[in-house]
Amino acid sequence: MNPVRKRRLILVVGGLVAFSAAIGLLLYAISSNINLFYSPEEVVSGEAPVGKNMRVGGIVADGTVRRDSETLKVQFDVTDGIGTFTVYYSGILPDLFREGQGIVANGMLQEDGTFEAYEVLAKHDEEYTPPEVQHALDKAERMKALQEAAETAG
Amino acid sequence: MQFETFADFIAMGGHGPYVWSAFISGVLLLVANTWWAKARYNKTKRELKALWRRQSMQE
Amino acid sequence: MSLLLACLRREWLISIRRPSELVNAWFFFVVVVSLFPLAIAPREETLQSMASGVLWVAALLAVLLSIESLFRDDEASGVLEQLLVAPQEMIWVVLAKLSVHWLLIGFPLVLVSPVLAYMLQLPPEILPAVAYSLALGTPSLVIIGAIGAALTVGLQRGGVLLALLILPLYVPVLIFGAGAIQRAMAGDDISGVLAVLGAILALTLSVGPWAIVQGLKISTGD
Amino acid sequence: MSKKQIDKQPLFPRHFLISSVLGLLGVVLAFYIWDVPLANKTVILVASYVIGWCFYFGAIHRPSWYWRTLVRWYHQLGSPQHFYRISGWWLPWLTLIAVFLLGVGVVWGLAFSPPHYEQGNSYRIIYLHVPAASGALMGYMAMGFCGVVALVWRLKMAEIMIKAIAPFGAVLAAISLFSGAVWGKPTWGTYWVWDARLTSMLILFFLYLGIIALQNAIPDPRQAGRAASLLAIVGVVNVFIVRYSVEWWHSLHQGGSMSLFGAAKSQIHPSMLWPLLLCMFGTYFLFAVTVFIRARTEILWRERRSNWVRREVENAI
Repeated sequence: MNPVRKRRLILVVGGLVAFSAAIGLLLYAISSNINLFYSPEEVVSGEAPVGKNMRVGGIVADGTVRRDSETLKVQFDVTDGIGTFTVYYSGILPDLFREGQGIVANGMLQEDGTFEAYEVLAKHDEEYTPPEVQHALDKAERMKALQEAAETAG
Repeated sequence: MQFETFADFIAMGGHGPYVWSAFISGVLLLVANTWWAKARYNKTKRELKALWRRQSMQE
Repeated sequence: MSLLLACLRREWLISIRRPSELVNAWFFFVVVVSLFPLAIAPREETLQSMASGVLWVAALLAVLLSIESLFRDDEASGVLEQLLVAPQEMIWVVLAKLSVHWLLIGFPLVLVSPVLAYMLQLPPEILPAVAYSLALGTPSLVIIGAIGAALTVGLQRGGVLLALLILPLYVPVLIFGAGAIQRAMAGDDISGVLAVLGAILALTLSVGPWAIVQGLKISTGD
Repeated sequence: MSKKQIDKQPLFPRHFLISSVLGLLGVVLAFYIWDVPLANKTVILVASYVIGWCFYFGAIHRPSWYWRTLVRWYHQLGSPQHFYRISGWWLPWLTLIAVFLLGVGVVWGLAFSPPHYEQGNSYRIIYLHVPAASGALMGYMAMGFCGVVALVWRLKMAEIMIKAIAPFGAVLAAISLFSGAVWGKPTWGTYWVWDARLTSMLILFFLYLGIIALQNAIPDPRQAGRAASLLAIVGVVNVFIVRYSVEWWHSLHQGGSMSLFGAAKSQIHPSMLWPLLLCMFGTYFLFAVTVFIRARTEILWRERRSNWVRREVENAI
């Protein structure tokens, strides 16, 4: 092989090696859970580490929001239908925060399985619906839930 | 029409300042940009004509 | 291989003949980092919380300032056009330039960074993480910056333009570089972030030299 | 290939059948892993499969026609004179459509579409914000595409296009940033979050500025065009990386992904979707209008020494 071609071959092979190395490293990074986000299921099952800054997300369970009348302290349960855990937070909640709303909380998991949040963000959902429609949807969902409850009871 | 009166329309249920500042600045930018492009086009044409006139006078 | 070695030798000799430019870049890094504790209240927690950002932004600016001269002299003396006659060979020249530049500018920053990190009150066990993140990140900074330097090589007052072109492209490296230090401070495993930095480096290595040669060809009016 | 040989070719050669089956498998796979609403992906995937099938079938049996058409398009696309003539004819109609769509869309969105069930009336900013953001993104992608074409085939028109797209792209990015900030205040409670989308849009804005600055700094138009092409390509890669890097980085300390559970179940009620679609298409048409005007300006200036430009300008009075 003449030297020019040989050098060109080295270049092409080198480029390909570097490119595949990039992909391999990325795959490794993804597998090592660079994104410290945990769902309630993972929190309850003990997959989430205790005492480290992390992010959890889920739905605020109905009827669990309790506010302290004196201070800004608030507690509520976050659920994904499988696991549920309690979040403690002290501060002003976003306007869109309510029961049944998806939230993302930053904070630390405590020894007793509760979550101490320093920041709570309401999930800005991508559903754009006018009030009447949302009302109807909610009603339909409630009817369905009642029906299911009746069926299981009966 | 979602609004009863014109004042309601301007107020936007308390969100008026946000909605209107966004829309007015946005539409102004869009119009200004298009107008500016068109002005550049006309100016280029004028410049070309002046260029050719100068050239023909030199000849 | 003898070609690459010859190029490396040439770049090395040219660079160390003018030590003032190298020393300027090193001092820039050290001075900028040590200005920050003077500008803010030098409390331990304040310094710690901003150390990652300060170190990385200073390193980024030091590389950016030094990279402007990467092709300047070769272009002024006409060597660049001679080299570009054979573009396949040019890529080796570029690789040699990048390696020498990193060795003389980037690597000293890596070496001195633990000292500066210590001055910013970072705990000693974090210092290796600082050095690792800079060691993996600065080569990418050099390669990406060289693309901008190649595009602006023939221009007067290319410095500000270079910053405008290149700084947005530096954002990913900055994010993960500073992120590695922050994670190390939170006591987490940083291998994932370092892997991403390595991936960015591999990607810039595989595509960057080609883009640099293209940029040089464009700037010299081929 | 002689006429006889073509006749001998079976209607569905083996490679065609194999590719059809492979394509079908690809469609099925995409159907399972693509995270968009069912109706959308059904339409898109089936349509693209059928179109691809037709193209392939045609390419087997009438290869020369495809080739001739492609060559013709290539020459027409690459010819500034041709573009100038065609765009001159299209421009008034495009302007009309853009003004109509934007006018109807904006009035509908502001006055007639219902308020949002949670955000009230502040959500109306969406009719400005989303079209601007998507226009800025699409403009950048188009610039990257033109950059590849300009560097590989050295088409003059591709360079002109990059120069024509950049200013309006920057304006759209600025609009989406500003309107997004104003929208963020009543909904999130803050003007600015270092969220993945916001940050990548900011970087996009900077990249647009960089491309404009680079073009203005280089005196020679061809050289400027090619330099901008290279920068546009590098920038496209960068935008993707920034998008994902911010998403990852942000999970490390603060911030919140606003579309965490989004994608698959995102839905907009028809009473809001229609004005939004009108505004989006209106913006795209306006984009085309400004790109055409700027490209025509650039063509006139670059080709000022040619006869056709002289005829065109002198006769236009």
